[in-house]
Amino acid sequence: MNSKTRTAWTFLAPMLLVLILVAVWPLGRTIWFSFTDANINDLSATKFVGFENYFGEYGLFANPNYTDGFFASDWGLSILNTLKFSVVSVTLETLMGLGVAMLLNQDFKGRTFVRTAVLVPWAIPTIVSAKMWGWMLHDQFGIINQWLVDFGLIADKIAWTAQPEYALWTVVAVDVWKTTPFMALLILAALQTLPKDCYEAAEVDGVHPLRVFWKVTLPLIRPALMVAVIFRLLDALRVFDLIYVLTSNNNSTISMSGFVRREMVDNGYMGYGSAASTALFLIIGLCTVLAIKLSRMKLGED
Amino acid sequence: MSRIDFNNVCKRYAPNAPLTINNANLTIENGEFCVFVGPSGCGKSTLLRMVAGLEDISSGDVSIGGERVNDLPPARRGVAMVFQSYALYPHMTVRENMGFGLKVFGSNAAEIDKKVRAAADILQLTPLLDRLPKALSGGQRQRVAIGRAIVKEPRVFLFDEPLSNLDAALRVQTRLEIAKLHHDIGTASMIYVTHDQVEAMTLADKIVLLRAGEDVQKKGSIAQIGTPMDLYHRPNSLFVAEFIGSPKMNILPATFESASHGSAQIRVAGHRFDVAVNADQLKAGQAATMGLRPEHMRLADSDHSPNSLPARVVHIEKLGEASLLYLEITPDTPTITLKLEGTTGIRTGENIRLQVDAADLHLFDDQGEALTRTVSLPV
Amino acid sequence: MSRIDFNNVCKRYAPNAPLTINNANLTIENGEFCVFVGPSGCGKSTLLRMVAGLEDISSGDVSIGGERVNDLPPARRGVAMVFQSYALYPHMTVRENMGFGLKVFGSNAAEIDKKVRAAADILQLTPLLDRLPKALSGGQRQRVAIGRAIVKEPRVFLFDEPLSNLDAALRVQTRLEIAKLHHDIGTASMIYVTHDQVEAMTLADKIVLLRAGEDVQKKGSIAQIGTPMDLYHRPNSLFVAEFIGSPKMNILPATFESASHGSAQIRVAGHRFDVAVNADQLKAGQAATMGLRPEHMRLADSDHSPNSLPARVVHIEKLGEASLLYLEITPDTPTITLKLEGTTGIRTGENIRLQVDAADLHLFDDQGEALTRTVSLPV
Amino acid sequence: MKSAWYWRVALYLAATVVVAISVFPFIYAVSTSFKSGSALFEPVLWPSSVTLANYVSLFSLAEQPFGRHILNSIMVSVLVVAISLFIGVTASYALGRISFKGRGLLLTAVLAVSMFPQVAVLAGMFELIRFLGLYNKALGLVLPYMIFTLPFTVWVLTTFMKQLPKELEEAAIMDGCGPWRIIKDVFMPLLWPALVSTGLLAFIAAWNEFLFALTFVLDNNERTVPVSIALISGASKYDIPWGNIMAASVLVTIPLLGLVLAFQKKIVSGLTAGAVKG
Amino acid sequence: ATVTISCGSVGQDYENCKKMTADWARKTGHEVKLFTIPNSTTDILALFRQLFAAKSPDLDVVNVDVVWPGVIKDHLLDLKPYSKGVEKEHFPAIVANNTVDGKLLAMPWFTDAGLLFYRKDLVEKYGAKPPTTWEELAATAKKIQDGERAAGNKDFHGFVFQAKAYEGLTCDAVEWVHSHGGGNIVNDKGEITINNPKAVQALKTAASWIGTIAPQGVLNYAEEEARGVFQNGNAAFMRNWPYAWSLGNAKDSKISGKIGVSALPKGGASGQNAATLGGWQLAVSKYSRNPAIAADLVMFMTSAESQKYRAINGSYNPTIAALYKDKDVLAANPFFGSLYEVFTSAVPRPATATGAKYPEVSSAFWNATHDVLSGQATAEDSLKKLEGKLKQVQRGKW
Ligand SMILES: Nc1ncnc2c1ncn2[C@@H]1O[C@H](COP(=O)(O)OP(=O)(O)OP(=O)(O)O)[C@@H](O)[C@H]1O
Ligand SMILES: Nc1ncnc2c1ncn2[C@@H]1O[C@H](COP(=O)(O)OP(=O)(O)OP(=O)(O)O)[C@@H](O)[C@H]1O
Ligand SMILES: [Mg+2]
Ligand SMILES: [Mg+2]
Repeated sequence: MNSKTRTAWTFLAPMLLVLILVAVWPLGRTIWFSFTDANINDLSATKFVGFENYFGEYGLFANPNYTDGFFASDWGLSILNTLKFSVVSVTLETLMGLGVAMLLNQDFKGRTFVRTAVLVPWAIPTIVSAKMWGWMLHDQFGIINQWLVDFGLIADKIAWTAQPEYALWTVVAVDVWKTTPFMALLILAALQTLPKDCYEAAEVDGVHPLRVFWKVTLPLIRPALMVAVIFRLLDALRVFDLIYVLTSNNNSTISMSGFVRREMVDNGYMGYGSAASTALFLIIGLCTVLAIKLSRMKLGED
Repeated sequence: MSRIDFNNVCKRYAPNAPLTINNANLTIENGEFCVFVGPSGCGKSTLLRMVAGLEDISSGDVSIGGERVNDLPPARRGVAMVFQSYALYPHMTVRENMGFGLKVFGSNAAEIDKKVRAAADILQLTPLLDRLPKALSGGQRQRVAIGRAIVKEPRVFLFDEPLSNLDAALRVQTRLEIAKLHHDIGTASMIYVTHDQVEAMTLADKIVLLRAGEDVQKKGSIAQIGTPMDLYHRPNSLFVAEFIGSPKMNILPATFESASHGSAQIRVAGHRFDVAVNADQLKAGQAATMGLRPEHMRLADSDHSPNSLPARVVHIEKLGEASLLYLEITPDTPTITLKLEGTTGIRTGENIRLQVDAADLHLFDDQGEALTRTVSLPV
Repeated sequence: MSRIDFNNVCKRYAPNAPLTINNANLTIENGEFCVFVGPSGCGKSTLLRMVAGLEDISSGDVSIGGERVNDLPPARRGVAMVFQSYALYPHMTVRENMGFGLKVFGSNAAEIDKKVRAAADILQLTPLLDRLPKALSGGQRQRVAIGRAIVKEPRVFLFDEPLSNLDAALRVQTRLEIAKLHHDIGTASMIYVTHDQVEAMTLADKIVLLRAGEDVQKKGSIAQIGTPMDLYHRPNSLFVAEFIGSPKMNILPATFESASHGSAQIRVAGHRFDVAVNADQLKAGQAATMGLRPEHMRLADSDHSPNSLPARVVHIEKLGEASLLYLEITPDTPTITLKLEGTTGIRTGENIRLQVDAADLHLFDDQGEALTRTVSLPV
Repeated sequence: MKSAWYWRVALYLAATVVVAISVFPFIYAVSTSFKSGSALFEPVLWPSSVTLANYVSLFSLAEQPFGRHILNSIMVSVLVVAISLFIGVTASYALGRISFKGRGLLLTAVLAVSMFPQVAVLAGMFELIRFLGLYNKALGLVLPYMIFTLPFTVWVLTTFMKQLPKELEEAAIMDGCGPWRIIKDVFMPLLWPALVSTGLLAFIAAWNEFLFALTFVLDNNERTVPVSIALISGASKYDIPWGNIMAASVLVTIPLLGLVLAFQKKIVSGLTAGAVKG
Repeated sequence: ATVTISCGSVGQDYENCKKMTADWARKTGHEVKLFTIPNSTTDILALFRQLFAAKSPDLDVVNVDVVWPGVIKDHLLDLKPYSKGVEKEHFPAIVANNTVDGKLLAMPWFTDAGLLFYRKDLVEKYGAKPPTTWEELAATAKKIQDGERAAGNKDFHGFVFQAKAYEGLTCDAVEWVHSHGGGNIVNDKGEITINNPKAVQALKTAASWIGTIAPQGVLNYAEEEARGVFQNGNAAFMRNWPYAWSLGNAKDSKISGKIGVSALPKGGASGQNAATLGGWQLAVSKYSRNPAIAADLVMFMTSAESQKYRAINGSYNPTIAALYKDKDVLAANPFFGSLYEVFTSAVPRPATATGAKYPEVSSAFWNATHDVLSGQATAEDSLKKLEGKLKQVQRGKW
């Protein structure tokens, strides 16, 4: 091991130590449980069941009881819902985050104030903001419906969170509202660290600002943007509170995390729930790898 | 039309800072090749950036082709620029860097490719076309920056020390290419910043020499404007005289004695010199400064030659094609430099006698202003 | 001890890329001032960075003071470096930039301040001490980079084109300061990269000329090592001969006719020339190349002078202290350059006759290798 | 260059819209926190009568010491941010600036840590916390919070660290700096935008975390604010005391805004301007 | 010794709890620590299960929802040895609910039952009577709704209830099904009975309300949303728990004094009244370090004395029959007397029969019901599917 490598590991040590300390047992335990029939009521009676939880008669996949097809089952549905939610909300958040970051990157009076204001949605605790939106979107005494009616945009008040055709998209909208600041802040940081002089070159070359954005800004902030997207994607794929608080918890909006929670906590099936978590872990991993591949991000290089 | 006018242009970087550019007035004609020279930090890049539109103009006007451009965005000024700091796009290959500005005009891919190849060929960048800037050497980066400017066909070229990191051969070659390009386009004006006197002298239709430091506030930024030969032969001040020419002009304190028929008699370190200048306004006994270029002195034929003085060689530098001799006249006078052709046989410590023609001498009054020379000089 | 040895040093940037440095062997003695020159991209910076420890050595050894340093971290090598790209700390003022290395070293504040002030004085940076790099001009940044290196008192100085962005006057002055510093420290070795021939010639105890391009793979990186006068007067190959000297040496295709008593007779464009070289190994009729420097030619006294040939002036460049005449001998031969002292009266289109002494001519065989000159030359 | 007036107008217009959308629910929360009783069910923005009762009642309960909870939250979040940034910066130096085998793999592994749903980790983490004796202590939350702040911090800082010019690091090396000094004196000042952004995001994440805080801390004095808010209940089981909740939310959001206000100044551009040529 | 008890967080619940435990502490010389719990029932259960799984002794006395005894039976102490027979004074249905495998796992603390709230003034105004069947309710609601809307209140609705997909919907739907004679999802023997025509009928009836007399939004209403609409004067009828009474009659309520309460309607003339049993119990954790002392606290908290105090001061329905005849109690809560029947005959959800799998059963049931209400499935299909689902959940045994 040469001295550089040694330095590298020295500097990695604190992180590795902490991560091993906090992550190995909880994650390892979950994966182990996914191969058992553990029940929360009596963990001492836990038996190893192999892949039963995944592919057994009552397993997540290849379950013969899914008479209406996999995607009609709660688990299948939760996968679909989550993917739908994630793709749409992460896409929207990225676009809006970019827009907001570009705005915050401009120099104008009151920028400090705007930068602070923009972060408000992210700063309010989710449990509160979700309930707040639930309240504001309420069909009867929600202020949003009231305004929409007052401005004549809709004739009758709409039950945004109740009607199945709106519920998922309402959740997406609230999620976009809530997490755009996350994106915006990270992208802003990236924008602020861009080298300035090549923008002057572009300016002199008469390159259209839009083109500069596409060809210079975007490629240069891409690494940071991708990290933001990946972490948003990770969060979105694990979405739970928002859906749980905002909508009716019927199957039409259940998410994978919601499914895990239901099986593990509400129903007490630690084993089965762990299997679902592990499956979720694999699905997230797959999505992340896909995102990294698609964005041609190179992790191991300079 | 690509005439560039500076009208009373001033620049102050911060509200209370001294002026960086003070009252610059200057016209660069259509198709003219103008070189900016001046000490480091005198504001050459600043002037260039003001033409490009990258720097606000604190007061005064800059016009291009007769149109005031103070508030015109850079994109609409039709300029191409080589930045002193290159300003390459770090994520683009050499090819993309050079082609990027062209796409803007909607050139088609084939044409862009053709132009980029041609430029890369001139700049010897062809094998590097697919590299990123970070894998290039300093000089290679600089060439990419040049390439980016020359593929375009702008009204105005702005070159900020474009050759500083190139080796002599490549520098000569690129310099010729730039001159050729300028000649071919014909109507494009060019402003070119350089520290290389040879470059300035060989390329310029017009040289603008800028002042630095305290003097800027008092006398304005521009020290002299003129053809290369003007600045070499008729510097209007000590500052210009010392700045132009390498090795630089020797300066000796002198006392004015008398003037007659466009000629002045002065005394330097006890020796009498005739100088071909019009010194009618000087008074006898007044302090003055004599300037003589290292390349204009020769070894005196005899101890009694006119316009001559003895000196001792303190140091010799051999450049191959010439030698530089550093000479001491008296312990109190500044060391002076003598340039001799080829490789000399003179050794350190030897005593020699210098001679110089009256027509080759410069005289400056106690304000550092030059007295008009009365000889006719090549232009 | 600060002797630097390169032993068969090679560098490859990527596993399958060609060698950037091929088999460099070189010793820089204690206290020696060594200048690296070579075409842009030939690997000068790379060599410097290998000495500094910033670049891995692909094969071979670098030693400092007799100790192999390939695996020694940069901090322990006792070197100070001026980066070609400056690499200033953007968040530190000029003062902090210059003092940082000393601070890391643990010097006390008063001492740091003293050293920084002294360096700032030399580099004319005193009024800028509290500025951030982004508010400096290009030349000023470069001076800060120099200042950062000279405040430290290392065993080895590494200067990568430190003066490229300075004006002539400042450049001369700084160059002298660097020479003085080097002299004062006495035992410190110095490696200095430059594209300025005058700099190379005046500063160097030893010049190392590096090859670029294809030839590196075949012949190794180092083209010639020697004193400045060696390289100027006894270039060992066409490449060296063309590289050293500005304007560059004129090259004319020649045919070898006969050799006798340390002299060779050749024919160039139909004219017969005597060259003072040992050409015993050449065969009559063999192709060769004649080299003659622009500053070694003169106007022939008569049409029958030996070693002379007629030419037509196609272009004239006036530099003030000298003029460059571009001449055509026949339409098939390359244009050659003639350098005349002062300002000439010759005009474009005139026909003139050139003459050159046998002792001033160079001859190269068909491989581009120089034939040994038989005249004794100044060293 | 002065930009055109329509561009300015568009800019301010956009800023207004963005601000309006962002803060509207917060304004709504503020207004709700001044409402009481049935006024809560009226879809109007501003209440006809303003009462501070909701705020007063928050602080009047000895068993739910809201002030204490805010303090706990501050301590936990500050510690989380400090530790994550420290570890993040050191690790990202290794990951971003030193090339060694397995770098990509390591980054992926770090990311994998945050791929499990929180509920799934909960049980194991609960055991771990008890095993380490951190159960029922507010400061004990710092450790489990690392599981979501660290991967994020490390990744973000690694990308930003990667983009700093190599020459700067080399200059520092030549000046005799060891890695730690390089990080501290050269990189950190240039990474301010990234540090502030990640720091703020980590702070908010720790500040707002609910599930771990609820499960790992049972003692009333040791709780953090999100739990505190969730535990506010009304007159009866079904009654949701909106007024109190909103008052509490407003109170916990304001420190965050102060923090943002104070630190956003550090998010400035052009920090590396003038560093290198080319 | 110190005993930790969980009983509500802030507000009245908490105040009561504090006072009574303090009384007990003074009497016995032990110390009591109060443990605050989250708002949502599911969150409480999750937290408790976490603690139980870790065999944590941090909590001695836990409050237990009426449907939980089966779910957490493994972690609760049998109180028989400590109760000395007092459980016989409590409503037998509740005691039965709390008894699993012959063990008395929890003592009844207070009870709850679904009630029909209505606007006395409007019912009178439109010349109707409080409805006794769901059909009547629908008709009257429609009439009032049409009238009120015509009078300008566009947001007026006939009937609001809880139809969000959560435990509350199970409560409501059990009432509908039971009142139509459709049984109780799973009968006492553990057989799945839900797929029957009467249940279909019940769900169909309920589905017909959505969008006619009930707003679309009820599909996402829990108790508070329903109360909000009702208390804002925007609904004629509401199904809710007794707590709505005192809030609805509060000073700042728009409908203060205009509220009537009755039993929920029958499912057709041949149907019966049915109110879902709610309420809370107190139990002792098996992992308690001082089980005897904790049990003593439970007995104290559930004693007649304590229940009376809570009934008077917080409208909590006692679980001791005798207290419904108590003057002081009736003075504070007049409808306790008239609705005594409702409380005693409240229908428990099939928690005892399904034991630990109750949450799954309930969730399947509310999902099926929600599908019907939101029009995504017909009642027939949905119940058929539910039956299959429940069989899967059951996997042979409950
Ligand atoms: N990181 C790199 N990866 C690949 N090739 C590189 C890298 N850095 C430099 N090179 C190549 O190596 C060669 C030598 O580079 P180096 O910087 O040493 O040249 P140099 O002699 O300093 O040139 P210059 O005078 O232009 O500064 C160049 O051709 C360059 O393109
Ligand atoms: N952003 C700035 N803020 C304040 N002063 C500045 C700024 N940029 C440049 N200056 C100062 O203005 C003066 C002129 O700078 P400029 O870059 O035009 O010089 P220059 O003539 O190009 O010098 P060089 O030959 O060294 O590149 C310098 O003294 C410099 O310190
Ligand atoms: Mg400049
Ligand atoms: Mg270099």
